[in-house]
Formats: sequence, structure tokens, C-alpha cells
Amino acid sequence: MIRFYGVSKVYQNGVTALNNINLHIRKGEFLFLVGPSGAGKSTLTKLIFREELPTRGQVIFSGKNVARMRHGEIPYLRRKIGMVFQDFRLLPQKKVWENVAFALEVTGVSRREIKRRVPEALKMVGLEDKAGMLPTQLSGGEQQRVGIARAMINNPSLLVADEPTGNLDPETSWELMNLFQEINQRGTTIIMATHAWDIVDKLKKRVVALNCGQIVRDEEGGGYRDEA
Amino acid sequence: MIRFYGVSKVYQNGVTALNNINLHIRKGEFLFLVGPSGAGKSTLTKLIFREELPTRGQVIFSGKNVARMRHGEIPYLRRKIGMVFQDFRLLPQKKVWENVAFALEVTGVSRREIKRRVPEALKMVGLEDKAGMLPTQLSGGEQQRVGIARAMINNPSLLVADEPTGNLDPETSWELMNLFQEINQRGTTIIMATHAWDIVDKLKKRVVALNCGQIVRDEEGGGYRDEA
Amino acid sequence: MRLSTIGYYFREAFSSLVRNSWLSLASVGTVTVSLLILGFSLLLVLNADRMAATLESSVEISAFLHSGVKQAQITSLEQEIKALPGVTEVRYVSKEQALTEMRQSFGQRKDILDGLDKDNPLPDAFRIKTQQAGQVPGVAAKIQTFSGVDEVRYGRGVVEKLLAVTHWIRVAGMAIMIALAAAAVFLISTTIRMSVFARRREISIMKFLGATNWFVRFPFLLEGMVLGLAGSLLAGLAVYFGYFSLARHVNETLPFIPLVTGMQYLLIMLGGLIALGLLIGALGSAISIRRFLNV
Amino acid sequence: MRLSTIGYYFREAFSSLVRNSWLSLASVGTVTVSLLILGFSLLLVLNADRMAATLESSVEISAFLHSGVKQAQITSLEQEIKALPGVTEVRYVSKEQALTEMRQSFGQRKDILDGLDKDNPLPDAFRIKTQQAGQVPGVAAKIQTFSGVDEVRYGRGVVEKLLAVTHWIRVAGMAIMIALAAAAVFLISTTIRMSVFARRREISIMKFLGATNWFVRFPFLLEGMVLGLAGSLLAGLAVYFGYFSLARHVNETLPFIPLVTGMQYLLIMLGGLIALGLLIGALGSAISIRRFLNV
Ligand SMILES: Nc1ncnc2c1ncn2[C@@H]1O[C@H](COP(=O)(O)OP(=O)(O)OP(=O)(O)O)[C@@H](O)[C@H]1O
Ligand SMILES: Nc1ncnc2c1ncn2[C@@H]1O[C@H](COP(=O)(O)OP(=O)(O)OP(=O)(O)O)[C@@H](O)[C@H]1O
Ligand SMILES: [Mg+2]
Ligand SMILES: [Mg+2]
Repeated sequence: MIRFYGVSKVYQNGVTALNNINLHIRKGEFLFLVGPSGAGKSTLTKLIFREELPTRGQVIFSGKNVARMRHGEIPYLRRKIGMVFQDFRLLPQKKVWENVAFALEVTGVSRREIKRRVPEALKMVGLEDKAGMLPTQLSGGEQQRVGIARAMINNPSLLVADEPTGNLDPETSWELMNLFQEINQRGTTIIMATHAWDIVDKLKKRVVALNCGQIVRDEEGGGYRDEA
Repeated sequence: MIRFYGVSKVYQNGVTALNNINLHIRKGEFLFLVGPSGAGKSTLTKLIFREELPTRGQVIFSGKNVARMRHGEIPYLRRKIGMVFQDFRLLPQKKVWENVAFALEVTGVSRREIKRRVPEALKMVGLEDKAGMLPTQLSGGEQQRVGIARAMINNPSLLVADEPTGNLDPETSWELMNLFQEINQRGTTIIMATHAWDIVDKLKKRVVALNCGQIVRDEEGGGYRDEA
Repeated sequence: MRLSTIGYYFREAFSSLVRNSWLSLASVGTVTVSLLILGFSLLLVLNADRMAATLESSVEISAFLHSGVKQAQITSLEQEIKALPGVTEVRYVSKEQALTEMRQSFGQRKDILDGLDKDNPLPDAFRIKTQQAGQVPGVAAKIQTFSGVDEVRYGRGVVEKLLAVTHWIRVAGMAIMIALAAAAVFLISTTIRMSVFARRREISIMKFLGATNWFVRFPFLLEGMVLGLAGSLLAGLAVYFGYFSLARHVNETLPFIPLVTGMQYLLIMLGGLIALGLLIGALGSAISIRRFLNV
Repeated sequence: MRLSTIGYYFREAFSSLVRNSWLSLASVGTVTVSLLILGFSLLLVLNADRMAATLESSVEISAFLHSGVKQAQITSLEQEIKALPGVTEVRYVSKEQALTEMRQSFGQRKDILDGLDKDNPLPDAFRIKTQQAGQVPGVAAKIQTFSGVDEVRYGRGVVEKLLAVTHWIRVAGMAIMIALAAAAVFLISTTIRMSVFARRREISIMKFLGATNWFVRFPFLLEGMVLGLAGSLLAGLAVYFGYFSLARHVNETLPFIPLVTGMQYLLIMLGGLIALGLLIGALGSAISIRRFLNV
């Protein structure tokens, strides 16, 4: 589904965030992206949905070179990807349900359908009673869950979650991980950048470890730390 | 050092975030604030440095009623408290070192002193090579560490950290926890709201557990979960 | 475009107006104030131009005839002069009428001219007006060549001065209008750009969620149009009522000064103002948003 | 206030100007454009007022004397008239001078008055000017009572009309100035308020870090002053050079129209513009920031 061919990313200030990344993520996989702070995890996810462009190399999504895409194609690429952002990125002036609904509105889903699906999604993340609030009126963990609901509502073929449990208590984190596993079983590919070692260790999925912009480990069914 | 007397907080939209909180935090203590997402941990910390005012009850800091303080006194209250915010709250237009220096600048510390202490603080959180960057050019964990450096640079008598390790890998988290223990030993009172159960369990400090705005447990040397 | 999407555009535009009420008010205020200034100075220029035209039309040529010209020749001369291009009015003044007029101009001291009645030294004359003051010298030269005409006179220095002044009034008026219209466009589009700027992060988030450029742009465009329309309608109403009460006031105290009150001019002008407001509002939003869409 | 803090204020203000270069430019632009409009219309009003004054000062009283008044009495009459309050100029015109003047006004047809030389029917007269046109009726009435004075005349209807017009010019000029100054203040302070608004989160963060209100406010105040000063200096320079080249141009093509070019007026006006820019810049920032400081 996604292939990285010799991808490097050097930011404008000269920081090399990724260095010659080669990676193949297959359809239906569940992949953990781990590594210390500043290793390049977020940068890697940003290349997939074209928030950033690679400095060298190619990122291929469903056979298309993401960097070479025409401008008109980008929105359609992004609609296939559900993104959970590390910094949430909620629309500050929209209510919780409007934030979630927005991901449907961009695709032109009917008002009726929206009214049906948004409460469902909010219920999945346990926020059905916060639908009418603004993001500024939520706790950190609640904001994070709004972001998760928004990423999943579209039934995207790929879910990219950047540190989705950083502000959540262990119980809520596990509930969400069950949700992720469920949608993964229904066919959604999942890439999750995380520091939650307990989750990674328990789930035994494919683990890609980054360090200083390079892949230092790519292990099927691995743990958070290198077992070797 | 801090006393909560029958404190309740009802937000303008009618949400009861805290309900009749009675709590006494002594000088030099290290206290973990735990509880599920939306329990009221952040709200409790916000009452201490007067981001929010209690709806009922009193918050006493060093013998002064925080809510009754004159406007001119508030800045001096806040300078005694080092705050690590859940949402970082870095000044987006200032470089990393300027963000950290700002906490000194408000108190009128000389330029020379600032030039000496800021690199020290950045080194403590492992960001000495990011001093010249803007917050938008940092990874999530790096931003979080800038916030921690800023909170500690003033040698505050109270350090309030709201989820300070949410975006950090386990190794970096532990380094920071060692730093926290060190400054705690030097006399700084520490209140830390967190979901990091492994840290809470290992450190065996005082644990105050919140649920739905009420204190459900207050245990010296306790773990993240109720052992009973 | 799907119906649900069109519904979204309108809901979005209006709820954004309400949510950003402070920015909206500031934008409407700027549009109103800028177009008020523009509107009132347009009226000032219009009136100055009208005044210039009135002044120009008061310039007269006097053509004095040889003494003893026959009545028949006078009639044919009048026809000839009337036929000249640019001539709008020809009036015959006999020597007797001329003396009476002169006497009147002397007021109470008219006895000065008492001795002249028996042997009136004044000639018969034509008084001629032209369409535009600029045609006076040419017409005068033509008339000079007609037989029976002794001497042709007009306020030589005065006409040139007058033409210079009215030319200046027109050029300056045009320059003022262009400058003020540019200033209004600048002020309004700056305000709108600032209010878009304040929401640049929102725009980038929308793009990351898969919104097309038009999907993001359209509500802003609608919002800009509403802001522009509201501001320009306010300005238009204020100009309309302000100017009419002013014109009434001027008419009472300075009845001799003719202000432009023809509805055809005013309505065109007001229509132009409102169109300008709408246009800057819509284009300003659409253009301002462009540089934030590229994510 | 510590020295290090003062240093911080200045560094902060200037680096903020650079960081927010787009907002800064927009603010400077708005200040410049608003004050340009204000400055040029101030000059317009100033010149209209000057023109009104020139018109008013051209009103003259003629006092005709009885025939046969002695030279001694004429001299004392001249003294008496000069002593009247408001009188600025008294000119004696003998009957011979009057005839010569009249002849000149007849131009080529001056032979009309040829017969009058032997028996000049015109009286000796004084021509009197007053400080203000409004004093004409009073002065005329006074002179009428002096012995030796036969009749006093002045353009009765004309003076009243003139006074009405010049009164209007002054009132309208004042109203325009006040309205435009208010508009400039509104436009500039809206822009500054928007640029503060765009940084409201920053302000609240500073407060949470223990900054006093003044610590947050002062750099904004300095920044506002710099923006206001830059904008008003630009506007001042443009008005100054624009007006002088305009005045030179007018002077060449319309030498008979006296434009105000006295430096004392212009410098006061430019000083006022710059002070206004500085003031709105500083106050606008300080006031705009207030509602975001309360955290
Ligand atoms: N916009 C940017 N401009 C410049 N440098 C950047 C930018 N974004 C990230 N970086 C740098 O690139 C490196 C990798 O950043 P990235 O955000 O990918 O890390 P990460 O693995 O997500 O870390 P974390 O776990 O802390 O979120 C870091 O050193 C960071 O400072
Ligand atoms: N500004 C606000 N206005 C209204 N309600 C708020 C506001 N801030 C928080 N709340 C509500 O108050 C409750 C407690 O919020 P708080 O931020 O204290 O939770 P928390 O314990 O910090 O949670 P988390 O672990 O997710 O950060 C939540 O239900 C939240 O929705
Ligand atoms: Mg990251
Ligand atoms: Mg919280």
C-alpha cells in the first residue's frame, strides 16, 4: 500500500529528520513506529499525506508518487487517510460534533448521513455527552479523542495515528487500542507512532524503530525495545 | 504550602470539573495527581496559579487566598510556580532559548545571568542543540521539554507539571523524572498530573486519585491503581 | 456541486460571521468608513464639476454692429450666428436697451448718463453664448468676419483663467477619485486579509482533512461578500440621507448655489459604491486566502 | 524599572516588528493612507478658508462726499474713518480719478464718456476696506452719520451672499476635518486592534508566566508608536512634497489663485499629523491589549 524508496527529509533549517528510509507497508497491516523523541516518527507520517515533501527519494501510496501528485489530487489522497495528529489540530471555532462532521462534509456526504454517523463515532471514543462543546472546553484527553473520532469516521483505508494515547489514561488507551484492532481486522491499514511501550509489547504487531532518522529495527511481532 | 478547602469548580457551560475538594499539600512534597481523562486534574492545577477561579471554596497558597488576591499580586504568585502545561503553551514567535529566557525576563534578571542559565536549563532537558529554533520546528517531545526547561529555570518553590511525559519516550521520561526528584530533594514542592502508571508505581510518592471531580484516594507511597 | 455542500457553504459563511463577530464588525466598519469617505468626495467632485460648468456657461460674447445696419441684415446676421457650431443662444440688444442696462448698472448715480439720451453713442449688439467656454475664442473670430459686425469682445483674460480653473477642477477631481478609490480598496482589503490571517491555522487544518481549495474558499468568499455588502449598504444609506439633508440645508441658506440632486447621478454613484464594496469583499477574501491554501 | 527590563522592552518591540512583518506593514500602510487622506483634505480646507478670506477682504465700501467739501475736512474725515473699529484701509478717490477709472473700465469704448471731462458729474469719494466682511454693514452705517458724507454704498446683496458662502465653507471644512480625523482614528485603531488580536494567545501565555501587565504592554506600546510614527512620517513626507509640487504647478498654470504656502501653517499641520499617528499607534495598542490582559 505504501512504499518508501530511499526517502530523506532535510528541513529548511538544515535538520536531517529522515535519512534514506526504505519501507514497505502492506495493505491491512498494523504497524508501530517507535523511537526516541525527535527520531523522525512524525516526519515520516507527514510525508504520507503530503504535509511535507521528501527532500530525496519517493513515497508511493497505492501506486502513486505522493510528491508528484497534481494539486487537484491531494485532497482525494487525504480523504483516503485518517490522520490523528500529535497536536490534535481541532478547528477551534467549531463544536466537537462539527469537528468530527467536517471530515464527512469535505467529501460531500449528505446532512442526514452526517447526523447519523457523527454520534456513533463520538460514542466509540466515549464523548457522546461532549458533542456540543468547543475544543477549548475539553480536557487534553478529550481533545485527543475528538481527533481520533474524526480520523475514523470516514472509514479510511489507512489510519495514521501520531501518539494517539499520549494524553489518555491506561484504561481509555486500551479501549482505543481495541477499537484500532477492530477496524484493522475490518481491513484498515494502521500506522501508529507511539511511546506507549506497554501497548506495543502486548499487541505484538510489526514494529519499526527509528533513531536519528534511520530505521534501526523492523520486526514482525516485536516489542518496544530490541529483544536481541 | 497549598490548601484546598471545599473547592468546587463549575465551568460556564455547566460542567462540574471539581466537586468539594479538600487537600493539603505540604512544602517539599512530591505528589502525583492521577485519574481518568476528564477527571479534573488539569482544572485542579489551574486553580493553583489562578488560570481559573474556584466556584466555591478556597485555595490557599502560602497563606494567601488565591481567588481574593489583588490584580497586582498575581504575577508574583505565578513567578513562584513553575508550570508545565499539558498543551505546552510555547510562545510561537520566540526561539527556543527565548521561550526559556522569558520566565527569567519577567522577573528582571540581568541579560548576563540569562545567558548563563538558559543553556544550562536546555542542557538538562537535552535540547542544547535546538536553542535557535522556533517551536514549530520541533517535534512534539522536544516542545514538551522546552516547556519543562522553562518551568524549572526560575528555581520555583512549586513545580506544577500537567502530563509532562505524554509525548516522551520511556528513556527520556525517566531522565526527566530523575531531574524532578533531584529538584524535589533540593526543596521544591512538585505536583504532577500524569497517566504514566509505570512512573507512579515505581516512584512510590503520595498519590491523589481523582474521579469525576472528587478525590477518591489519597495515599502516601501508593501506586497508580488502587491496591485495595 | 452537491446540494449538501452548497448548504454547508451558506451555513459555514453565516456561522463564521457570528463566531468571528468582532472581526466581522471591524471589517464592516472599515468598509463603511472607507466608502463613506469615497462617496462624499465623489459628491464633492461632482458638485465642483457642475459649478465649473455653470461658471463656463456664463461666459458671453458681445458683437457690436456698425451704426446704420438695416433690420433685414440684423435678422440674417442673427441666423448666421445661430448656425455657427457651438452657439447656444443669440440675443439682440439695441442701443437703447444697452443704455438702459448701463444706467441700471450705475444704480443711484444713473444721472451721470443723462446727457447721452439725445445722442446715444452706444452701438447695437448681439450677446452670444456657447455650449462650452472653450469654443468662445473660435466663435468670436468667426463672427468678426461677418459683414456688418464692427467689433467682437469677450472677457479675454477671464475666459482663459476660467478655463484653466475648470480644467484643474476636473483633473484634480478625477485624481482625487482615483486616489480615494485606491485607498478604499487598500484599507478594506487589508482588513479582510488580516481577518483571514487570524484564521490561517484553521485553513491549513481544513486542507489536511482533505478539503479542496474551493471547499475552503467558498465560505470565505460568501462571508467577504456579506461583509462588503453590509458595509457598502451602510455607507450608501449614510451618503444618500446625509447628502440630501445637506442639499436641503444648503438650498435654504445658499439658494444661489445649485447642488446636484438629479437622482440619475446619485443612483449610479450609490450603485457603484455598493458594487465596489461587494467586489472588494469577495475578491479580497478570495485573494487573501490564496497563500494559506498551499498546504 | 531595571535596566535589563528596559533593554528587553526595546529588543522585544523591534524583533516583534520584524517577526510580524506582514502585520507591521499592513498597519503602517493603514496609518499612511488614512493620514494622507486627512492631510490632503486639511490642506484643501485650509485653502478654501484662505480663498473665503480673500473673497471677504475684497468687499469695499464707497463713501461719496458732498460736492465742495474742503481739503481740511477730507483729511479729518479720513482720520475719523480710519479710527473706526474694523477699518483696515481708507483710500481717497477724487472725482478726476473716478472718471479715469470709469473710463478704463469702458475699455475701447471709453469715448462714450468724452463729454464729461468739462463738467465731471462724479463725486469725490473714500474707498474703505474692513478686516472682515461681516463688519461692512456696521462701518457703513457709522460713516453715513459723518458730516460731509453724502451717500455710502456697498454691494449689499453680494456681501450677505458672500458671508453665507464663506460661513458654510468654514463650517463644512471644520465638519470634514473632524469626520476625517475620526475616520483615521477608527481605521488605524482597528488595524492595530486586529494585529493585537492575532496575538492574543501569546499575551495570555506571557501573563501565565508571571509577566505584569506593564511588562506585556510596554513592547506593544513601543511597537505601536514605531508603527504610528513610520506611517505618519511617510504620510507627512508625501503630503509635504505632494503639496509643494502641486502648489508650484498651480502657481504656474493658475497664478491668480493664491495657495497657502506659508511654512508656519504647513509645519504645524505636519506636526499635528505625526503626533496623531504616534498617539493612535501607542494608545491603540495599549487599549487593544487591555481586554486580553485579564487572565
Ligand atoms: N518543521 C520543522 N522544521 C525544522 N525541523 C523540524 C521540523 N519538524 C521537525 N523537525 C526536526 O526534525 C526532527 C524529527 O522530528 P519529528 O517530529 O519527526 O520527531 P518525532 O519522532 O515525531 O519526535 P516526538 O516523539 O518527540 O514527537 C527533530 O529533530 C525536529 O527538531
Ligand atoms: N474551559 C472549560 N470549559 C468547560 N469545561 C471544561 C473546560 N476545561 C475543562 N472542562 C471540563 O472539565 C472536566 C475536567 O477537565 P480537566 O481538563 O480538568 O480534566 P483532566 O483530568 O485534566 O483530563 P485529561 O487527563 O484528559 O487532561 C472535563 O469534563 C472537561 O470537559
Ligand atoms: Mg512526533
Ligand atoms: Mg488535563
